Order: sequence, then C-alpha cells, then structure tokens
Amino acid sequence: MTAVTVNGQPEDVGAGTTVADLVARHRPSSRGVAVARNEEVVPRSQWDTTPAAEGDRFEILTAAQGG
Amino acid sequence: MTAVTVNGQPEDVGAGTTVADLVARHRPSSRGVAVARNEEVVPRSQWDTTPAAEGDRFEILTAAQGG
Amino acid sequence: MTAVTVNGQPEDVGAGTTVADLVARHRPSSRGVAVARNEEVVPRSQWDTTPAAEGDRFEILTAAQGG
Amino acid sequence: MTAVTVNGQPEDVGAGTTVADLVARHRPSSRGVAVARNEEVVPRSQWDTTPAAEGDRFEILTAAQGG
Amino acid sequence: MDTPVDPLKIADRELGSRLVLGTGGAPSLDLLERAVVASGTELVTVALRRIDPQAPGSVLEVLDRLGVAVLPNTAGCYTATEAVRTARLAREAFETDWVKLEVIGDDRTLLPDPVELVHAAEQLVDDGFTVLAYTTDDPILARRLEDLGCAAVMPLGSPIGSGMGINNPYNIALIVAQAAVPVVLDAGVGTASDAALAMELGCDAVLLASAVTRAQDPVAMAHAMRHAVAAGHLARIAGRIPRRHYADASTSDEGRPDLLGPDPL
Amino acid sequence: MDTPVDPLKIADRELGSRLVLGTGGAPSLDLLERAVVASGTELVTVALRRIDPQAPGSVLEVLDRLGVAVLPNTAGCYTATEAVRTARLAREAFETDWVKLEVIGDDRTLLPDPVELVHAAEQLVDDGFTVLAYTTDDPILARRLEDLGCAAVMPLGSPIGSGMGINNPYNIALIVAQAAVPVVLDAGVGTASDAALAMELGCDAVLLASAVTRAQDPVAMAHAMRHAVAAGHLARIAGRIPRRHYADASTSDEGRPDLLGPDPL
Amino acid sequence: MDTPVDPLKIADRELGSRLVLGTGGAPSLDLLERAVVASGTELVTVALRRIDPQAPGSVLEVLDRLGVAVLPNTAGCYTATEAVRTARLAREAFETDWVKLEVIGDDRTLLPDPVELVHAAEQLVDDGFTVLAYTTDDPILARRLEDLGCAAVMPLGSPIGSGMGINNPYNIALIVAQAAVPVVLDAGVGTASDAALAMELGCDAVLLASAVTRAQDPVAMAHAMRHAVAAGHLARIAGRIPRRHYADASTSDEGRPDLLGPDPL
Amino acid sequence: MDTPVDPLKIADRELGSRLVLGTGGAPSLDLLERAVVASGTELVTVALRRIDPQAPGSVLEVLDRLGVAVLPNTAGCYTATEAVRTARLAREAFETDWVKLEVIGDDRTLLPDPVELVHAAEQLVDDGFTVLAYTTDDPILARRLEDLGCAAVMPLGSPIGSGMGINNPYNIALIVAQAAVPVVLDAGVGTASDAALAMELGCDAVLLASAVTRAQDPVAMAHAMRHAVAAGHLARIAGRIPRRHYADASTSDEGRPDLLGPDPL
Repeated sequence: MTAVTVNGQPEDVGAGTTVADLVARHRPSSRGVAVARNEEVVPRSQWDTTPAAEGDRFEILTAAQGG
Repeated sequence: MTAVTVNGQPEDVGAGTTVADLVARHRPSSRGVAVARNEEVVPRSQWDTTPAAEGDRFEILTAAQGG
Repeated sequence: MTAVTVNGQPEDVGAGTTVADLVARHRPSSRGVAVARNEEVVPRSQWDTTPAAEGDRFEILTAAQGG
Repeated sequence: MTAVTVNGQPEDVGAGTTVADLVARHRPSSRGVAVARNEEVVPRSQWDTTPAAEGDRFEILTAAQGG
Repeated sequence: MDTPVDPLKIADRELGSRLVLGTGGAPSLDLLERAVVASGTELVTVALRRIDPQAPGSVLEVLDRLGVAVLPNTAGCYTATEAVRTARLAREAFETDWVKLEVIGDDRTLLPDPVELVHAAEQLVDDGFTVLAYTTDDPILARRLEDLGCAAVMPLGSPIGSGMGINNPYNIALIVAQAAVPVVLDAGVGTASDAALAMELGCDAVLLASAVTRAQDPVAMAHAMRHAVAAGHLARIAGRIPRRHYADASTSDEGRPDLLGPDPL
Repeated sequence: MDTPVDPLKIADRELGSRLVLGTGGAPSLDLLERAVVASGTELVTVALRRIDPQAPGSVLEVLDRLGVAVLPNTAGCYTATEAVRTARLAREAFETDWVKLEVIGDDRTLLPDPVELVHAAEQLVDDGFTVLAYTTDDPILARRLEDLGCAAVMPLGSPIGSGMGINNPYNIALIVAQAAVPVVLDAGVGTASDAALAMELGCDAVLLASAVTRAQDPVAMAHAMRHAVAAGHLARIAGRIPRRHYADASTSDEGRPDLLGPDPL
Repeated sequence: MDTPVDPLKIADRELGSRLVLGTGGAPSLDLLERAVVASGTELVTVALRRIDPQAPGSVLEVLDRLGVAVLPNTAGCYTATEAVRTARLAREAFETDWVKLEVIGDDRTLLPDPVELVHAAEQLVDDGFTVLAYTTDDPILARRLEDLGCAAVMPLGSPIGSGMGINNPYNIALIVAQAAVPVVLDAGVGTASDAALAMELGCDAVLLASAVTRAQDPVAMAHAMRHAVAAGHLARIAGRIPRRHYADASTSDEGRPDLLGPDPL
Repeated sequence: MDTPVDPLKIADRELGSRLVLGTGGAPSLDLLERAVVASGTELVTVALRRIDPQAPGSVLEVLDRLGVAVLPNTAGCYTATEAVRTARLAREAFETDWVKLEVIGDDRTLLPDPVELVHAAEQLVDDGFTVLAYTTDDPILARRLEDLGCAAVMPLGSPIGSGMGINNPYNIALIVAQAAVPVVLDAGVGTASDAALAMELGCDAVLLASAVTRAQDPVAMAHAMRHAVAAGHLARIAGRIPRRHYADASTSDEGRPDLLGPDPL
C-alpha cells in the first residue's frame, strides 16, 4: 500500500494507483475537477499516467460558490 | 368699439363680442384653452354668454412645456 | 383658604396670599424666577399686589439646563 | 582644461579642480549644499580630495521650497 | 427584461410607471415625444402660458397622441393667489382637477415658499383639486401638507434644474417614513443613480424634467431613467444588505486547498 | 423595455450583459439559478474548493444548464504563489484560461495586496491567462496591471461584502480616464444606485455577489441590478446635465400670464 | 495661540466668542462650569422649567459667577402660543429680551414647525424681543424670518442631539449668501470638524450643546470646539484654495537634478 | 487658549506641534516665514534642487532662523533609484537622516507608485534613514511600509494640491486602526475642517503645504490650521457623541410648564 494525503486527509492506496483512479474514487464525474500533486497541477491529460507515490499530497478540487 | 387687453396687449373689439368670439379670433381650436377675465377664470360653459366690457383684461392661455 | 394649583399640584393658601408670598414659600431667592397665573405672565413689579384667587393656576419657573 | 557638466551645463575647469573648488565657484557658503558626481553622492568629507575628471556630471544641489 | 411593477396609486388613479416626466426644456416636440415614449411614463407635466400664434405644433397634441395623462403645474407663481388662479385656469383648459402645486419664493433657487404653499394648498384642496405639492425636504412641512389633504407630497432633492441630486437623503427618508400619501421626489435629479437612490429611500415615484430634456441625448436618458426608477424600486423591495464596517467574504474559506505545502525545514 | 446595449468586450469575448455575478453567499442553488436568470448575466464567478461528497448538487451544473460562462477566482489566496497555483488548477478544472485574480492582504478587510498582486499578474499573463485583476482603487496600480497585460482591471468600490458602495468615486473616474482595457467595478456594491453610479463613472461593467445573494430577496435584487447597470450605462452614454449651483427653470417664464391684476391705488 | 478675532455682533451686543453653548445634557454643574470656561463662550442658553426644590445648586448661579450672558430658549413648545408665553416668562425671569425661539413640530426629530415658527416670531418681534430663531435649513424660511425682524437666523445642521453634522451644506451656504443678519448654525454638530465646516460655509457663529455636554470628556470637547470655531472662521477669512480635479505640485520641477544619468546604449 | 497637547513622537524625536508644514508654493520667503510662525509647526519640508545663483535669500536660512527642523522630500522622483539618490544627497546637504519619501507614478495626479515606493523604502531603511513614507490610502500598503521599517506612514487624503480633502475617510481610519507607527495625513487638505477631520479619524499629525501657501492669506490660513489640528486632536481625545438617526433633546421635558391651560369645553 502507498500512503498519501488527499485533501488534507491520510489515505492508503494500492500500488499502481494513478491520479485518474484517485479522482474516480472520490467523484463520479470528472467534469469540473482539477488535481494538484505536491502543490503542482496535474494536467488532465496526464491523470492516467501519473502514479501516486509514497507521501504524495493530493488536492482534488472543484467549483464552489464564490464571489 | 370696446377697448380691452388680451394677453397684455391692447385690442379693440366690436360691441357684443363674447369670450367665445375672442378665443376664436386668436386660436383655431379651443382644445386646451382657458380664459381669465380680470384675473378670474371664465368657465368654458360661460364663454358664449360673457361679453367683453370696456377695460377688461383677458388672459387666453394654453399648454406650454413645463417641468 | 383658597385652593389653587402650583406647578400642576393642588395647594391651599391663606386668604390674601399674593404671588410674592407664593414665590417666597417655594424658593428662598426670587432671582431668576418667573410666574405665570392662568398661563399669563405676572410681571415681577405686580407680585406684591396680585392676590391668588380660587382656582388660579400658577406656574413658578426658573432656569434649567437647556440647549 | 577638464570638460565637465555642472547642473546640466557644460563647464571647463582647471586641472586639479576638486569638488570643493567647484562648489566654492558656484556658491559662497556650503551650508545646505550636496553634490552628486555621476549620479552618486560625494560626501562632504571627500570634497577636498575628489578631483573633477573629464566628462564628469556634477549636480550641485540645495534646499528649495517643496511640499 | 420588462418587470411587472406594482402600480403607483395617487388619489384614485393607478399608474403603471413610477416616473413622472416634465416637458420643460425639450429641444423639440419630436425629441420630447420620443423621450416620453422611451421613459414609459404615464403622467406628464405641462405649464399654462399665453397662446403663441407662432408656436409650431402643440405639446398637448403630442401628449394626446401618446395617451399619457396631463399634470398641469403652477410654475412661476410666487403667491398663493396666483397659484390658485393658475390651477383653476388649468382645470378649465385641461379638464383635470389634478395640479402640481408650485409656489416659489426666489427666482435664483426656485425653492418653495412654505407659507404661501400651505395657503395655496388649503384653498385648492377646499376647491376640490387633487393637489400634488412640490415642497422642500422639510418633514414637518410635508406632514402639514398631507394633513390638509394633499394627494401626494413632492419634496425636492435639490433646486430645479440644478442636477445636484438629493442633497439631504436623511430628510427624504424621514418624509417617507411618516407619509401615508405617495411621496414623489421632484426636482434636482441629474442622472440615473439619483433617481435610483430616490426610490431606494422609499419614494413612490420620481418626477424629473431637465435631467432628460436637457441631456445631450434626451431619448437615451429617458430610457436610462426608466431603468433607474425600476432598479431603485426593486432594490427597495428586495431588501438590501446592511452596510458593514469590515469585509464579509462572498467566497467561503471552507474547503480551501493547501497550495503552499509543508513548511521547509 | 429591453434595451439593445452595445456589447462589452473583454479580451476576445463579447458579452451581452455588463453585469458579472458572483455566486458566493447564495442561500441555495435554486435561488442562485433564479437570480442568475433574473440578472441577465453571461459571466459568473466560482471558486475552487476541495470536493465535498456531501454537497447537494453543484454550482457548475447550474451554470452549465444556464449556458453562462464561468470565471474562476483565486479567492482566499494571500500570496502570488498560491494564486498562480489556484489559477492553473482552475484552468484545468473549468477549461478556461480566464481568471479573476484575487490576492488579498488581510482577512478582515480582504483588501488586495498590491505587491503580491503584481507578481501574480505577471506570472499569469506570461503563462497565457486572460487575467481580470481585482485591485484597489489606486490608479497607478491599475495602470501597472494594464501595462503588464491584464485583460481587465477590477477596482473595488469598498471591501468585499461591506455594501458601502463606492468610497472614492474620484479614483474610479481616474482609472476609467486612463484605462485602455475594460474597467469592472468589483466589490462593495450594496444596492442598485451603487451599480448605476459605477457605470455613470464610466466603468464598463459591474461585478457583484453579496449585494444579490445576501439580499432579502435575491431574485428581485438581481432584477434590480440588471436595470441599474443598464440605467447607469445609458446615462453615461446619454450625457448628463451639468451640476449647477443655482436653479435652472425647466418651465420658461415666457408667456407667463398676469394673474394679479393692476396694483390697487 | 489666542487669536484676536473680529467680534460677532448680534442686535446691539458684541460677543468676543463665536461659540454659543447650550447647557442641556451636562452631567453635573461642575463639569458644565469647566466646559463653559474651556469653550470661551460669552453666551449660554438655558431653558425655563418649574422650580425643583431638590435641585442641587442652580445653572443660573454658575452663569452669573462666570459672567456669561444668558440666552433663554423656548424648548419643548409646539405652538406659537406656548412659545410666546414662554419667552415672556423668560424675559421676566432673566431680565433679558433675548430669546432663542424654538417651536418644534415633532417629538422624534424636534424639527422646527415653519408655520408656527413664523407666527411666534412675528409676535415676539412686535413685543420688542430680540429673537434668535432656531429654524430649518430652508433659505426661503430663513429670509422670511429675517424680513420680519429676527436678530439672527439659526438654521440646523441636522436634528438636535443627533451628531450628524451638517446634512445639507448647500442650503446653509445659500442662507449665508442672502442673509443680512448673523447666521448661527444651531443643532446637529457632533464633533470639531462639523463646527469648523459651519464657519467655513460662512456662518457667523455656532450654537451647540450635546456635542460638548454629552462627550466623554466635556471639558476637552469644549476646548476642541473653541479651536474649531476659530479654525473655521480664520479659514473662511483666509480664502481657501480652490478644489482641483488634478494635482497641483507643491514642489516645483524647476531645478530638478538629473539623477538617472545618461541612458545606457 | 493655548492647549498643552501631548507631544507627537516620530522615531526618537518629540514634536510639540502636530502640524507639519510644506514650504512649496509660498509667494515669498517673508510670507513663508510668517506662515511658519503662525502655524506653530516644528517640522518643515524642503525639496532638493539645483543651486540658483539668482535666488533671493534661501528657504534654509529662514528655517534655521526660526529653529524648526528640516524634513527633506524626494518630490519629483518616479523611480526608487532616483528617490534613494535624492535622499542620500539630502542627508548630505541638511545633515539629517530624516526623509519624506515620495515616489510618484504620474505627473497629473502625483499619486505614489506603490511598487517603486516599497523598493525605495526598503533601501532607505537599510541605509539607516528615518523614512516618513508618503503613500496612498491603501491599508495593506501602509502596513507593508510599517513592517519594513518606516518611521511614519503618510497616506494622502487626495492628490497633492487638489484641495479635495479626504476622499476616503474609511481607508484612513483603517490605516490608523492597525498602525503602530505614527500616521500623518499628507496631501489633499484644502481647508481647516479637512485637517480637523484627519485628526478626528485618529491621525497623529497633518502635513500640508498648498492649503496654506496658496491661500489668499497664507498667514491667516496657517493660523487656522494650527487651531484645526488642535481642534481635531482634542475632539478625538474627548470622545465624540455617537451619530443618532433621530433627535436627542438637549433640553429635558422634565418640569416643562403647562402654558396652554385647560382645554376649552
């Protein structure tokens, strides 16, 4: 298992888990979703090929009401 | 002849001239017109029966642009 | 006895009581005092000669803080 | 002779002329005066020992009314 | 974008527009006509003046054609006597007992004379007129005019034609708070935000002339005023947010990501 | 009463409405949806926050359904670094390179930090973003933001959510006078007349959130703001009358009758 | 720092101070006494009330001791009848024919009733009083009061005790421009800058009570007001700079050094 | 009427007057001298300019004679580089490490450039200067200047020489609320009430030039400003009454006589 942080919470994911997998686990649709890995954006085109590594900090974000 | 004042100007009118005659002389249509004789209103209903007397002051008034 | 009103309160005074007597009864000094009898001012010069009559309404007034 | 600029005006000065000499030439008293040589301040303590070199730009400044 | 606005009721007449337009100052009858249309107004003021044989066309014909109601004024009167006589002549001329009562005290400021105004209002109310009284922004005077039977009180924002807007919004708000008859802000409006502010203060309508007729483009300004009166009226109804001394985030901090990462050691 | 308004152009996008609506503070998605419709806006801001599994529905779905464009903001960022990262994430999430850049310096006033703002704007412009910069009302700062390539400058009227309106109209007018990019009044609007005033000062658009979303009746206030922005814009175009110190009669004295008669002897 | 100020003349009395102090609201006679001294005033208002056997000391003794003149008011009167009777009683009590005439129309705003005020002023002038009339900021009413013989007109800045300052500086300036008798700004002053502004507008004096007596430190505020009235009066006399839309450098560019040097190639 | 005012402390210097006077714009050195005396100031700004052989007398001699301290400014500098060089020259010329730092961004408004200002302030603080920074009314910028070591922050009320007064009192109050160093209102003061207001907002001092030097009577205006600063400072200390929406009688109704008598039957 690989220990990562997702939106500030610790989470264990299987080896080989990609960003795409992570997103799918938290959100049915990926419309309007962005992901940061260790504070840097992961382009949607690289979600499938970017693995989660031990200690990675992920932020999975989407739209909220805002002024 | 009877000497009267109409809208500040002296005017001589024939004997027996009524307010209705005076108005007709100055204005093709009487729509929107009011008449004062010696500072008092002459109701439209009395125009035909109100004669002009020597020295009368007439004001023949109508709408103008105003705020 | 004569029943009068002083500053809104009923008061019985002896026969022959004058405005001067009334004021003296309520106030050690007459400096800055004015008297109304039945809503009209009684000049200071007439205090000694103005008797209190049955039913009279007196206002004995002086300075108060005011803007 | 050495060609310099003083307050934007060309000026020829004798060889060996110092900043102190320059100031004295333009101003009876040095109270309230500052000098820049090629845009950098020349401290008062170095006026006597700082020579004017060919092409130097001097600014000799003092107080003026200002908000 | 047309909004169904609750109608304005003055005396027993309902008006679909809360804008009353004065006709003074329009550069031509054609521009006036187009401005009246653009403004959406249903009530328009006119003055009573000596007939002018040279006059090309008539403001009354324009208003008749557009089907808007006429509100005669007593502009230029300095005394109750003149104003009452003018009102009676206007009633005769325009067959309406409505009058915008205006009794001024000064030819530089055109400010109302409160004493003559009260006298005139008393006589006209007694005489059966529906009196819309042009008045100062004095709340006590406004109440007196209401108490003696005026159908509407029309306090000024600032002097006629000055375009200064509403010099004392506090007094206008006081007048609105106490009035049981409609309050019409009359005079001083210079631009759209002034008209919107009047409505936000709770006025029931706005009367303006120069702001439209003397604008560089009267028709566009008439349009602007139509929007402005609707805007202010809707805002009043909608209930504005309070003024706060500090900020109040419109975007919540809840769920804010950490994009700085751990502090470096 | 719909007015064909000249469209607003920011960068290469034309917008039919000059009102930009923020979504923060709306009591429900349903009210938000109705307010967006009532406002007539074509551009709506959203924030970027951690996904919330409990969230009932999504603001994005609402905006998608209404067909309005999304303008992501960087609300809550205190440094250029955070703001730039947030903007890049927003680009990824919403497939737009437009961003409302917000870098604040204080959590009580939410006022922009001019130094961090400039740094962030430089990086985002370099990175190909279309930057709409939320800024103070400082004309020099606004010009600097324009010079470094921002697509619009968005000076505040007063602090976010304060409802104080435009505290310094003079500065806003200075910004407008010198700007070659659109100027959007952003923050501080409390009610309709504030929005109208912004447009009269020459702003190209108004961005507001709390004034609508936190009004007692957000839908009515959205409607009011739609009218207010149109009113102010039309008034600016129409050319208002000048402010005068004295009155200027809207009713001419020409032809005024003599209703007092001759002086009694 | 004492300035020899041109004296104020009301009726036939010269006053060395342009501040008139009201005594209402002072927390104690001792503080009142110290505030009167600190203010430098030479004219102080008092009300007329029923004698109170419990009263500890007397405001009149304080004023006698300080040698300042007494100006009785008619506070609390709603009708001309009451006000005239009160003035006559005050004349008897204080041996002065000066009176601050106050006839109010409303107990929440304490605003003057213009109609009753005019009636009372007419009677008191006829009766030989020196009438200083507390009035609204209506220029026409102020002129009427002057015309019927009032010795001074005293327009309000805002309601008594409200501390809102001068709600309509324009009207105060109009009153000053036309008045031949002294104009005293009366009511509404909240702090020093309000009093200074009144004098800058051209008022001849300022009358205030609550601003001093209800301040946290009445003596310090009395001192502040003394300075403020002097400041505003001197500024009026000195002739202020005009307001400009753009800057006007106080430091000239003439003789500015070149500290950047030649442009690098 | 001289008031012992708590001294102002900037860096390690105590000043007995809270008025800082600029010398720009005075019509003659004689009037300047008399204005400085009348103002009571102890700190006076000067600029640094090329020596002028034609100049009749010297501003420095005047200030030396009067014994007031000199505060050199960097007026006319557009970049940090120029401002730093000017400050170093001024230190050399006037033997003071105090400097009024001014870096402007625009020759029409003379408004500060926030980015260059911060750069210059950093360098001058590092170089040992006592920096009094002329800045905008931006609270975040003011805090940044304080944080990097400025001895005083000097926000503008409005552009230099404009006489518009304080355009955004709210921002000045925010700056005061957060500052640990003295806040000096600098630029924009037009008349006495502006200076009083600055002090009431909590400023520690006021810096002004044109308001005095370009007044019709500079000496009288200097005197006015002396009073105004004292007035505002005392009023701030005294604790003003709150603003109320309605009146608050300064004369109590307690003991009010009945002067109308019983109702007639």
